[in-house]
Amino acid sequence: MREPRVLTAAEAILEAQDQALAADPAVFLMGEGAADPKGIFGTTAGLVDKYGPARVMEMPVSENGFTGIAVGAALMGRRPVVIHQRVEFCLLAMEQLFGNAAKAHYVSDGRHRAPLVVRLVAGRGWGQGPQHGQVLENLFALVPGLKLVLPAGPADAKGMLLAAIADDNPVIFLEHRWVHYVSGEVPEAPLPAPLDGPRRILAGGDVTVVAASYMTLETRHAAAALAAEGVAVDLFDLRVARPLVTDAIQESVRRTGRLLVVDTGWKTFGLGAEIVARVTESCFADMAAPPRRVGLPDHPTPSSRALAEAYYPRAEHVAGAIGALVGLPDARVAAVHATLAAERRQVPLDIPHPSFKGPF
Amino acid sequence: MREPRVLTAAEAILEAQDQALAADPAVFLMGEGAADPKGIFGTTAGLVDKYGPARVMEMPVSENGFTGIAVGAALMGRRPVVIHQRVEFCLLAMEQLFGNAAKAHYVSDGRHRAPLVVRLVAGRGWGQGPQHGQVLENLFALVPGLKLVLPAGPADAKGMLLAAIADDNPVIFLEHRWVHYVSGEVPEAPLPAPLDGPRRILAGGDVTVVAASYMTLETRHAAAALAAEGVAVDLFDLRVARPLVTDAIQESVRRTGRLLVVDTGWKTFGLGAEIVARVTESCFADMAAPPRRVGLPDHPTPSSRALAEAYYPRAEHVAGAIGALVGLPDARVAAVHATLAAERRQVPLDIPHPSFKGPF
Amino acid sequence: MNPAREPSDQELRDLYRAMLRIRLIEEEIAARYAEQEMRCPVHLSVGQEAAAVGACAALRPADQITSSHRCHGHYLAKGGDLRAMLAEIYGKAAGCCGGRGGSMHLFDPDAGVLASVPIVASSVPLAVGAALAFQQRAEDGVAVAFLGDGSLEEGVTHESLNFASRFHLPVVFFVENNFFSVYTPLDQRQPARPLAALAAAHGMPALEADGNDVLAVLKATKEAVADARAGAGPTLIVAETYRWREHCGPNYDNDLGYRTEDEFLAWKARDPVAAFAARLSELGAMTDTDSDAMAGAIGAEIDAAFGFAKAAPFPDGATAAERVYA
Amino acid sequence: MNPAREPSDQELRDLYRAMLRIRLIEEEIAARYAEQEMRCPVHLSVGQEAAAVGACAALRPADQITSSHRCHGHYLAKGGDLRAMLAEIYGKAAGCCGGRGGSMHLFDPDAGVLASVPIVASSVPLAVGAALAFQQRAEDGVAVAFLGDGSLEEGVTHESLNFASRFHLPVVFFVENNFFSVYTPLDQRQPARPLAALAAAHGMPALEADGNDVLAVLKATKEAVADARAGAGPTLIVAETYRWREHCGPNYDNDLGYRTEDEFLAWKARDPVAAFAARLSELGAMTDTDSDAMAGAIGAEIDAAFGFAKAAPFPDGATAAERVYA
Ligand SMILES: Cc1ncc(C[n+]2csc(CCOP(=O)(O)OP(=O)(O)O)c2C)c(N)n1
Ligand SMILES: Cc1ncc(C[n+]2csc(CCOP(=O)(O)OP(=O)(O)O)c2C)c(N)n1
Ligand SMILES: [Mg+2]
Ligand SMILES: [Mg+2]
Repeated sequence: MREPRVLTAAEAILEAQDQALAADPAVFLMGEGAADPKGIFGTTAGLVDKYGPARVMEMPVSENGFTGIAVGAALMGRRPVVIHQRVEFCLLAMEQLFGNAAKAHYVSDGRHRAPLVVRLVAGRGWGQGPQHGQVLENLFALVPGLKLVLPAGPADAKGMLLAAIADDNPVIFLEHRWVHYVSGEVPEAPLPAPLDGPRRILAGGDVTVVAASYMTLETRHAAAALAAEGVAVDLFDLRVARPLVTDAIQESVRRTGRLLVVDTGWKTFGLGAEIVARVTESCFADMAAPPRRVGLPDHPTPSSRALAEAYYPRAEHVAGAIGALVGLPDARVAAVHATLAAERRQVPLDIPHPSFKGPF
Repeated sequence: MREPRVLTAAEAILEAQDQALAADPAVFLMGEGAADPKGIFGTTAGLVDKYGPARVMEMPVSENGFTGIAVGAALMGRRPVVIHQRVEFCLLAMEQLFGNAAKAHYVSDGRHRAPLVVRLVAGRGWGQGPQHGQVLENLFALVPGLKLVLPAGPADAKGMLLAAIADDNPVIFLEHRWVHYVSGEVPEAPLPAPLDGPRRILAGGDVTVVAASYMTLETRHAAAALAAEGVAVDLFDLRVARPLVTDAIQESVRRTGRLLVVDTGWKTFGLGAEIVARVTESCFADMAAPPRRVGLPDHPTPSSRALAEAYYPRAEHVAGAIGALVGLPDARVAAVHATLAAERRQVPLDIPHPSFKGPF
Repeated sequence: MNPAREPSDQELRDLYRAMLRIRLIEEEIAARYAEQEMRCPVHLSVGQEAAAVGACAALRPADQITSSHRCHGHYLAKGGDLRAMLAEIYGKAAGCCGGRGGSMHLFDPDAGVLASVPIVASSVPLAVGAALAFQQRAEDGVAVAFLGDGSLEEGVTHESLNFASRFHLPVVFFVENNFFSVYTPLDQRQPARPLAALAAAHGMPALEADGNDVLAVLKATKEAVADARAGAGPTLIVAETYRWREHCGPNYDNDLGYRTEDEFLAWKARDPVAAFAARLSELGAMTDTDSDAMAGAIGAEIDAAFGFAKAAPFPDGATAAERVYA
Repeated sequence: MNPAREPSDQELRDLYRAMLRIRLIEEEIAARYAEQEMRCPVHLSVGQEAAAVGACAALRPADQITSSHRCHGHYLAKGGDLRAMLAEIYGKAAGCCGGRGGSMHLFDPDAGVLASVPIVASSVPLAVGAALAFQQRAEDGVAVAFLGDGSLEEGVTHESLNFASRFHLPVVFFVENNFFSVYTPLDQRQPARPLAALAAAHGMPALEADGNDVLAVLKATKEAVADARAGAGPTLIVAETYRWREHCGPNYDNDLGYRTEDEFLAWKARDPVAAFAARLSELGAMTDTDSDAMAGAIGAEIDAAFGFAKAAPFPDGATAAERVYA
């Protein structure tokens, strides 16, 4: 029997770009650090040696400019992959993204295409703080014409990145830094994973839970702990936040009568708001309990780990929300909470993985 | 008896700035066109003559730069009012707004204040198209630390702008171009209107409707027409989208059991999503019908009036949504729809007011 | 046009014809705007024709240009389709954008008008991106970004200049300095210094050309384009010219007081179209019969194009939601 | 310091002391970083002390500076509180930001450190805004924006330069050119031309100063500050210097291969602190006893400050949601 081929998501992203560069001469990378010795947390490591600096382009510190340049090249049929080491750097490029990239196809009545990928790495780690620690997934979901992809593990990180590069639309590929560390089986072949919406990753009849990006992992832990208490979660990994496809979620809620959405952004005006609203509008009659959301509280990301601990929800909080939703008795919720919290305490709360040595 | 003092919202905004400039030497205006002969649709007309170019500052075409400069001045205790003739121009300044303005108070542990107002005028008129016709209210509601104010008429336009200028936080003051034309009674005295959240503008027991900005006016028409059919709407003007205060709305929904949210942005990921989610989470047990939203469909703003007509919901669509929500028989909904549509047809669909002569 | 030699009489007449055509088209838009059927903003370039025509005459069909809100002249000079332009302004399905963009989004993929964007300077990086595409494909195409004096204040313009210079891209930044951004004069927005200093800041050569002299513009652009095609990188061209009519709309607006009537009249006396006609007749390159015939033919073309645009059907409202994604 | 005259011996020793203090503080951070108690990024400025100290020595307490991710040196040179800085890096409630910002957000309102912002060039307009506030209040304060060579690529820097120049604001743009943005050398990011050309592009004077020579930096900054205070508007100062340690973190990273060991050693040989010590002893302005005493006193101060920061309590998690709005 063949050994499973295990990669981290960071390695999977590297492999996807390597294969895309090899397969299509129109593909090229642009990023501050894309060609430097650290290669965007290793996700572009070695590519400049293999493909040269014209295809793995090191960028000046000019996010708005090179995003617009990427859009212009894309309109000419090139396939740029723009990379930002932090989501926040892309705030400088909103006009190009929301204006030119998102609208080129529409305003040209379908004649222009902007096959552009924007990789955004969401910072979390040691004290990244207010301006290096935001995910802002809701921001990138706002505008029609953009796609927003949120990989939660290595297989999707590779497959969805390949699909994003092959897509004729501008795609925001939002990588949570802590997802980079997750490992799992990844096929070697360059198989795109369709950008077609949520995937059920656990089947269960008690409650429908939709999770996004890194929080899919925390939620999976929560669901596993709850399974021991007899709670069966129908768990979806959101994967694609725009265009937002909720049919499978609605079908599930019609069965379970209960909905929880867990995302990595602020709860207020977050992805969860739209999912809750849409599902409630269409499944109201089948719902047995009010929907719920788990998200970040309404304040900036604090740097100090003492404050960050209060900021980031974890598996135990997700489990608490699910427990409340299905009416699990308090004592059993408390037991699950305790188990999960104890597990989590084995690694400090501000690091994603034992291999992590800070600060990123 | 005294005649009521009637102003348009544009005039009310002018008066608010005039009074703020007169009252506080720290207040100054910055905008492309702030000191030009047209004065930002008349809303700054004459102020440069009265207060001089150092307080009514004409700007280079550098939105990100002068927003950051305004933030810097605000940190030093000045009270800048930054003005953009179109919401889209502010997309260039997102980093300064989301980064420095929104977070200065938080990250300084309360020591910094950024008393800054950003006036954004949302374009609608003749064929403003994809990059001059967006409201993007949801975008400016996303980030904790900013306030987002949406005046729907002249009294609030004046009072809330005065309050925004007096506020020690960065406030986005989003003026829908079609609200500028609305006239109503406005007190002469410089009385701030508190930025404290939604206001009930009609009392009724059948359905709770929350409307924002210009759509408050369309909704008021709809409610009036429905009143003739015996439907009593509890209508809220949202006024402040962040911080979002929904207590009064929740209290209302607990009575009416029904909720509709009407805003000027895209329905998907719009303001309505958060309001629906929040109210449903807290009032589920009292709700008699699924909540609803009226918003823009998921595509960019088309320029041609033939396409724009299909894009913008109007009073008749709002009435249709309310009718469906309260279970008004189809024939009576149709009658209301017909009345409203006939009224609306007296003015072309792409102009806000008979005085409008295009293109803005 | 071959960069090495002087234009022939025929080429001179073609330059004149191209300017006259833009002038007459925009004057006709102005005349008909009050009918309130062109329900979108229009930013006329009357007075600035020499810049658009001179620059585009240095280009090949496959070269790409980008423009701004004030794009009619560039679009037409580069060979954009007149009927598609007017239909667009009338909001019709036959418009170059299917009625979705209006006058500020003119583009014509076949003619090399890559995009026009109404956000100031937003199309400047698009031109650099087009140049990058040419370079990556090892083609000898050139991109020209048309930008106004106001665009020079936008950070993205500087980022674009830096990038183009760093990567030696085949792009020409063609600045039409008409001394105003809307109603605000240049000296209220920028310090006093030659605009060409911006080129030096980004390590590229600058050329200055009289923006009302089509031959001067042509000459400068030919030089810049030849360099770009030869792999020598970008050039910044500054051409001074003047907008005659109001910033947006069909009228004159000197009554607003943001510029003096004298200044306006001095520029009007340097009408690029009339001056070039006079020069050609002096040179014996064009007779009155030639120019009358041109005006007649252009007039007929314009009448037909307006007829087409007005009669063309509106897009079906039901299609408004289509083509958001490819 | 009076701009008109040469520094006294005492002032020279103070300059040395300020540099040595920054050096020792940052070396101590580097030494202790591996304890994993400072759980936030640190961008050390070891090697660049002369720039921070020379520039800030030209300023008054009420003058304002802004800085970037690499802000320790600027913060300390301008008089920021060391204990509040270390507590911030340790994530403690006594930090200058109450633990909310970490090392990249250092500020000290009392000392005139208006803000540090970790988004490249994002604090540049803040300094211009501070200068605008001085101008509006008719005060003679001056603002200094510290920026790196990488910041010059950001559009907002150009917008800030244009604005400052147009409005004759009392601001100095102090560029520390350390030749790298993270691991990317300047010539991969910008075309070859003197950085001072950027000043000319925005109609302001440029000054160049050896960034490893505290007196050269002081002299240039005094001149720029005097102009600014006198209402003559902004100046761009370019000071070449070198970062010794890795871009972010406590280690050396020449092994990454993005720069040569030779280049590093050549710069290290020009150590601004050691060179200035040698000069002062040559001049007879400082004895070994003086410098030993200084190092001793600074060492004690640093030990005490680390002791304070480590012992200080963490902020209460329950306060994380407070002070979002004023
Ligand atoms: C980013 C942005 N800011 C402001 C505007 C408003 N605006 C439209 S045209 C214009 C003038 C630009 O001046 P210039 O670039 O010189 O072009 P001109 O109109 O003179 O042709 C301005 C400021 C805009 N469209 N985009
Ligand atoms: C807008 C933005 N883009 C990218 C980064 C990532 N980044 C952090 S520091 C840095 C280097 C900036 O170089 P420079 O301005 O020369 O400062 P130095 O680090 O050399 O002191 C970069 C690119 C950032 N923080 N902000
Ligand atoms: Mg102009
Ligand atoms: Mg540097």
